[in-house]
Amino acid sequence: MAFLRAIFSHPSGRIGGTIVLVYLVIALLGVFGVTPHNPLQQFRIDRLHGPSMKYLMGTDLFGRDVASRLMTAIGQSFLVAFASVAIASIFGTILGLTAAWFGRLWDGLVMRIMDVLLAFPAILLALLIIAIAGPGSFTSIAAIAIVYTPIFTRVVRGPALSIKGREFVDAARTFGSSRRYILTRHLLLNLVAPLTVQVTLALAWSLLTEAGLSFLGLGTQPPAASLGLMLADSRNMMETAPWLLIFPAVAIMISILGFNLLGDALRDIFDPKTRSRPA
Amino acid sequence: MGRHFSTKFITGLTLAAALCASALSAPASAASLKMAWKQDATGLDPHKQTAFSSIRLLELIYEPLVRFDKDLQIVPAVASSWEFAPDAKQITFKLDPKAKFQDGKPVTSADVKASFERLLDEKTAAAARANFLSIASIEAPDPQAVIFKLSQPDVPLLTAMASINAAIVPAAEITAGTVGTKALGSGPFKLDKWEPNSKETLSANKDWAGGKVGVDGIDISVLPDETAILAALRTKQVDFALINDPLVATLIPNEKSLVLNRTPVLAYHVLQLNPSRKPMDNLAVRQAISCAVDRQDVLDTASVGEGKVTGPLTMPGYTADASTLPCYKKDLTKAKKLMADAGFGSGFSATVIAANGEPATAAAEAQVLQSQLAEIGIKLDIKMMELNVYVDAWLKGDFDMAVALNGGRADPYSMYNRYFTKTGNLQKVSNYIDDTLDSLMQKGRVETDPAKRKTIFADFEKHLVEVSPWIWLYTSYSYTAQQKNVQGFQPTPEGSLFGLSKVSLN
Amino acid sequence: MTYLAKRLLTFPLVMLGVSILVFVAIRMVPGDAITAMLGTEAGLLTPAQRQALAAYFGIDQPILVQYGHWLLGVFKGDLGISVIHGKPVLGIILERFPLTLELALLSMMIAILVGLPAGIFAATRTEKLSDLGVRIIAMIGQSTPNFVTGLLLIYALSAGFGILPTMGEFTPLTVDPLKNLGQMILPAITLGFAFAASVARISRSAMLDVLSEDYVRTARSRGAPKRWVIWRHALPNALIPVVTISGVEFGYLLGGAVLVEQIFALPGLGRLVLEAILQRDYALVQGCVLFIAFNFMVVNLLVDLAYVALDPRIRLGEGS
Amino acid sequence: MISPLLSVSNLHVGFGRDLVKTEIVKGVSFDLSAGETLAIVGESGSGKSVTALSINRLVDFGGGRITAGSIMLSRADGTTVDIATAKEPVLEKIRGGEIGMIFQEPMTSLNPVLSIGRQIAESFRLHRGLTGRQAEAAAKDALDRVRIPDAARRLKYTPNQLSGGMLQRVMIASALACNPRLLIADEPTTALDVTVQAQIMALLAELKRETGMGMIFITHDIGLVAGSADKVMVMQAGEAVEQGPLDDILDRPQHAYTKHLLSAVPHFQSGRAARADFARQQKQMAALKVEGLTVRFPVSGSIFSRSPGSVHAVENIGFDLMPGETLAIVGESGSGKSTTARAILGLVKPIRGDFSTPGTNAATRTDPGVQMVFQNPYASLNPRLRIDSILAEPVIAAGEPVTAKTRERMAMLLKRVGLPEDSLERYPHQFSGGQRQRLCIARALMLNPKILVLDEAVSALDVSVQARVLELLIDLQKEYGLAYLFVSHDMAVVERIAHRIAVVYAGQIVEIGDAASVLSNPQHSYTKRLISAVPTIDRRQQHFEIDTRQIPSLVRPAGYEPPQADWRGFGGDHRARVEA
Repeated sequence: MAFLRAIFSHPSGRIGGTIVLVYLVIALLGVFGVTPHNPLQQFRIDRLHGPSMKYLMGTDLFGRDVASRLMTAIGQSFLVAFASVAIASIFGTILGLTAAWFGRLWDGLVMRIMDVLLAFPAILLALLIIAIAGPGSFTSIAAIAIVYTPIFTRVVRGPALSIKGREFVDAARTFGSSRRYILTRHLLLNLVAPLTVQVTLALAWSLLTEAGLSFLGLGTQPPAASLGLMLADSRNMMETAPWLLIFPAVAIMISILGFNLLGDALRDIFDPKTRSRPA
Repeated sequence: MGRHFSTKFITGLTLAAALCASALSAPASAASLKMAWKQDATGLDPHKQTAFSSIRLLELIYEPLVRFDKDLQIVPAVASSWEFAPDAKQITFKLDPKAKFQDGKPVTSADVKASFERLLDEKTAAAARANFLSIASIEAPDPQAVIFKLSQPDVPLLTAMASINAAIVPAAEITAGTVGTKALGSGPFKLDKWEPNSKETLSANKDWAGGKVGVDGIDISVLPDETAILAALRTKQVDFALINDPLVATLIPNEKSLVLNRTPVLAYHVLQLNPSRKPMDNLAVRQAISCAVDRQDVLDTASVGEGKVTGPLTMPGYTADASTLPCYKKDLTKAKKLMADAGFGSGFSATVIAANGEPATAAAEAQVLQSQLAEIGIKLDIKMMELNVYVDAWLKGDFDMAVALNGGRADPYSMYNRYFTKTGNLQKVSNYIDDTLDSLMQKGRVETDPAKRKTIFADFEKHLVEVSPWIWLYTSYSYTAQQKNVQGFQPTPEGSLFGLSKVSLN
Repeated sequence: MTYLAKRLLTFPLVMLGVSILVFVAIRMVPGDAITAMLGTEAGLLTPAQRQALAAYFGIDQPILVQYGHWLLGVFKGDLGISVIHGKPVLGIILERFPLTLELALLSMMIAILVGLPAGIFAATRTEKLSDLGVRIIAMIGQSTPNFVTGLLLIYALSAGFGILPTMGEFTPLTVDPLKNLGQMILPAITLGFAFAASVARISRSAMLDVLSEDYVRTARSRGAPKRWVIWRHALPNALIPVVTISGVEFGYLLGGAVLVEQIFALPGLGRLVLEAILQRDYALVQGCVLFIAFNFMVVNLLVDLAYVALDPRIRLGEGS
Repeated sequence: MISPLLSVSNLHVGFGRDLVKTEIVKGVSFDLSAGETLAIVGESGSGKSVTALSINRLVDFGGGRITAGSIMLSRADGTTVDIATAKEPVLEKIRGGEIGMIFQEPMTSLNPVLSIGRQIAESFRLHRGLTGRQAEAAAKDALDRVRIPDAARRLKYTPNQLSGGMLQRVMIASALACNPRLLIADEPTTALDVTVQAQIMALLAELKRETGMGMIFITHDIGLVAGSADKVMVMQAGEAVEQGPLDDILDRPQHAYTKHLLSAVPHFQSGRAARADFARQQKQMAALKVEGLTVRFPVSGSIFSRSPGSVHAVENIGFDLMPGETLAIVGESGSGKSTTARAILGLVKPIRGDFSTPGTNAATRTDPGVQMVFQNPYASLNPRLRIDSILAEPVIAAGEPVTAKTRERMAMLLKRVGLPEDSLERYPHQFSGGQRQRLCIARALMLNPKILVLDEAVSALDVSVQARVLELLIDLQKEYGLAYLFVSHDMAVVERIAHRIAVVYAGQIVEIGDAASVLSNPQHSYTKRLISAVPTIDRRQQHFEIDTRQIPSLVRPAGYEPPQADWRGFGGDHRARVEA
């Protein structure tokens, strides 16, 4: 509660938090199919209908309701983003934590593998994985997860190393605390802050990557809606039906903006420099 | 060792990068026609390529013995004249003595013989082989004369020969095995450079037997989507462009400086079912699908109404009134009953493949069909593929259903014998044949009386629609767009760009 | 061990890892190696031809031997033959690379010329309206996928001003610089926007951090005026993270801006990779990926060199 | 003297949005004449640094505002200016030109990416308009002036290449470059070792004599200024509670706070204040016996060369510790005193040496009978755990269940160390530094240990807090019969708590013995130097020798073994290493 209050008393946290909350509601509605119209239903007489009271954001080439499709698209994109970030953060945390704790060979091995993965631009690595496994939502999740695992590994390893050198860890060792106790209670618990920030920012990137992949036709497959796909489909109709471009474009922008703002706010909230501390 | 190699490698790399950056291709000459298309050719072997995009390019480089004009009349190409023997079992061609390959060597009867022998060789896996199976032997009595001896009368043979899939290639290239890698034809343009998915540079063939080419050459850019092509046309970066997407084509007339050429074509949009797979092996299921599809709706949605609902026969003189064909009026009750009779009252799932951008409407057609078939409980999964990947799957018959745009011919026999005869080389693609179809095709092939042929093929069409291995949807238009200063382009129902040989820039 | 020596040592190590990853990845493609090498053409092969090809490509040998051969080829600059293009992969890559390089350089130029001054400007007037403006624009820039920026830019220009992006046959810089720049300007702005946004954000926050450092206070205690403090004390320190971000971003751009090249119809490296992947031209995919990773690593190494030049703490090996 | 050099009257400084609510300096007034040194003494939060920063208006850049009062500075040209209201261009001339300033942390106060030569030359560029060669030559002269040997070469060094003491000299050189009439020194020696501190103090005194400038010296250590100040101002909570001539303040303090600072806070008294409440009995079993403890860290080589050897951090250290006794291990940074403590707790692995405690557990290699309290109270408590979890950790680690009895013990110990009862449900950040250190002590006592290792346990605390924690430690020792191994660099603190002292230098014990004896009668030359460097109230207007000796490198080639040491006794158990 205090945490939420902190977010909402931070200027960009307030905006970012609100955006993310609104999108989460939309995404949930989209996933469970609570939309003004059936997003797949083709209202043939109303093809390429501009925004109106009946179709808030107009209809597409097939006469499908853009607003409804946008809702399911947000649901779909969020599903991919959350799933991939969940996987990446879990694997990255485990790898980073163990690399920092055990050091030596294991650290070297893990970090070199991460270096290798980081030697590819994110979208390229994702494309390569999709080339191997074939396009689809699950591949997108796996690809994005693999792309962002090294980032989490690094984000965890750095602070984990510094916490490892902190005196409370030394103290724990002098008591003879078990490795599991130290890793979970001392290291992991103190990594919650950087991880929360990173998860938020990774969600933004992941939305961005997912949109890019589906824009290229390699993410979510039609007729399921996804933000990138909707944009790709709008290209040929940019002039005749600009609403097909504008609504999904703005939807992507604002969603990523929301996560970025929230991430910034969290970083400020967690940053010891901005937190008052008796010294 | 590694160090040595790597230094060398790195030096090489930097050097090459530097050279590349400084010595890029020379500027194109001013009188070249700048052209753009979306889908690039997938290969250069005229006997093997079936994709429209390849054929469009190869038609400019190679020539068959004869070709169609804009009214689908057969006119001379490499051959200046031809003659059927009275029993229709022999055909003699006189070659144009001016005809030369682009390396300056004349086109001789030996080249023709070698080309057709290559076509007929099973190992070549030529696309149009089935059309030439009646050729018993080929004789070349003198360099300018070729005689084809046929095992049986074969009237459509001549139309089949008008295809670029029966192009004449140099005998020497066949021996050297370089047909697919080096494009050396006798056509109006010479391929100077091909960077797949990026550009082609063609120069006018000065020695072309067909006359003087109106432009110095053609620079073709491959632009990744048609909006980009439209933008290029508007900003006059491009003189001439091939448009596939009717949505984009309909925007062209809005531009004062642009001209849209719209020609009805023989090619047909079709939903191919694969009757070798369950449950499409069930006639009732196929018929149910046929009845459930609203063809006009597909046309209206996917192609913004640009086209005409069609049966299997799309060529002038053979076309029937589509509304008389069975199930051409959407009939859900009947479709549902058929499904129930076949034991699929609750529907089934299947995958439909479609190529990205070929045709431009493929994805849209698939989605409309998906929604239409959902009404009788068929759940379609759409799998979009890149063209060459799609063609691969298509050739292997590796699909439940496929959205396709198949080419048409001026003659029904040469159009369908590869799919719907027992010996058809694309039997694997159609996966359907029955005795009625085969016998009707054979009858039509030997029949020389046009009226009788028309009846035979009308029966063929009716039966084909009845057994519904495929669901024919509609024919559309071929579009080219050009700047006002481009003159003399003559489109053909085949969608050929051969007319570019007569184009000039003002 | 000094920082640079460490980096130089890990470079070949990571490259080796990259090559193994690429090699193994291509072999994980469904279907056999011939299909992987030839793509769709493989469908038309007879068994005898397959056998001959397997021997030709050496894929009848153990995987380690194959890898060895391939690696040896890579060292000699032989990245294999593209099936779609029918040409050596390296040649194709080098044809496409100048465009990608130019685009990356242009975007970086925009980013540095716009982003850096904006970031510094904002840092020196925190909590003022101008700072807020820079931050909002930068935030939007960082939150907009570049293909969305590109699409909106095209739409806004054509719908609002009747200006159309120059697409069509790509004109290299060496042929017609003006025309080339005309074609590159919109994609460069598209990429530069997000790039400038991140440069602005990082330079602002780095500048703020540095301005609160003790040594800035020291400089002020000597009577150094604001501009002097900013240019001579704060900037050299604040540049360090800016160089990192710019380097990483530039490295990514050298891998080709797949989406932007697609939208603006530019035949660059990104589109080449995309097409190679879509058309299953695996030799080309393999070559491109290796080339891009190599570039990225080289850029990273250059960033490290820049570090060393900028920061004596690293130069003198304090980091260990 | 017509007017003083500096005259501050009724200075008020506030921070942030609400300048009144957050007022840090509340009406401070003082005068300073040329050639005079004013010491401003206070603990953290007293407003002494903010006062200093207000004098050259650097406080503006930290978010502060002078809300009232005036700061009159008489300038070199005879005019007088009110700095409190002066405009920025005027201030830029004054800063560096007429008021120089040096800061607490020399490591962070110099720009890490610029050479020290450039940073010193900056003053000349700004105020004298010198450029290029001239500026460089001037910078070299300035370095010479602060007695940095080999100045020409060192001009090109960057700060990370120099030690803290050297950097503080560089800071001084740069602050005094343009011969300011006033030098503000804000805790200039707090971050330095005591011998280095002595050198810096000596240097400042000498330079002051040479130039006749006025100096404002900010410190928390009243002992330090006894040696150099003419006047003292004591600050508490933003107010100057007392000011006057040095001797008046030291000998006749009026204000309670000044008295408290002078009496309660540890001041070094050359062994006179040493404890005398413990005497060793014959045949008593030692609580801890350490023999031949040696710790070395390998130095990693580069790829091109082999490892050059190892750092001999601790070399053959041995001592014993009786129950109820405090042994202080004193030494400067890098002497190996902390490493010794960490080795005993198993945090670093000795390559050699025995230490036996009555109950070492072979399985975990830890002994619940030995517990440690660390230096930094902010880092030694996990900020994400509640106090009850923190206190329970040693119990859990020892494999015992956490029961109601455990909680009872927690509550008892918290009460015993003087913390409120509701502390168990709170988090570390809700406590002050002194309270946290009490928490650490309580945690260390959870398992009822025999020995507490206190590694600089009070060093990070404010002086008056220090005194109270020391009192607590002494009480606890008496109550539980604890043996303390007290590691510290601070001789004043050590004097208050130690029964015996071991002086560590370059990884070795150079002198060990009874606290009073070692402090009053040091034998080893290092011990002598160390003790003479410790500031004390007794030594007024002391003259420090300038001494540029450096601690020798501890890196030795592989396989190197130091020679056996000879010892000499000085009565009792006071022994010192024989010097070559």
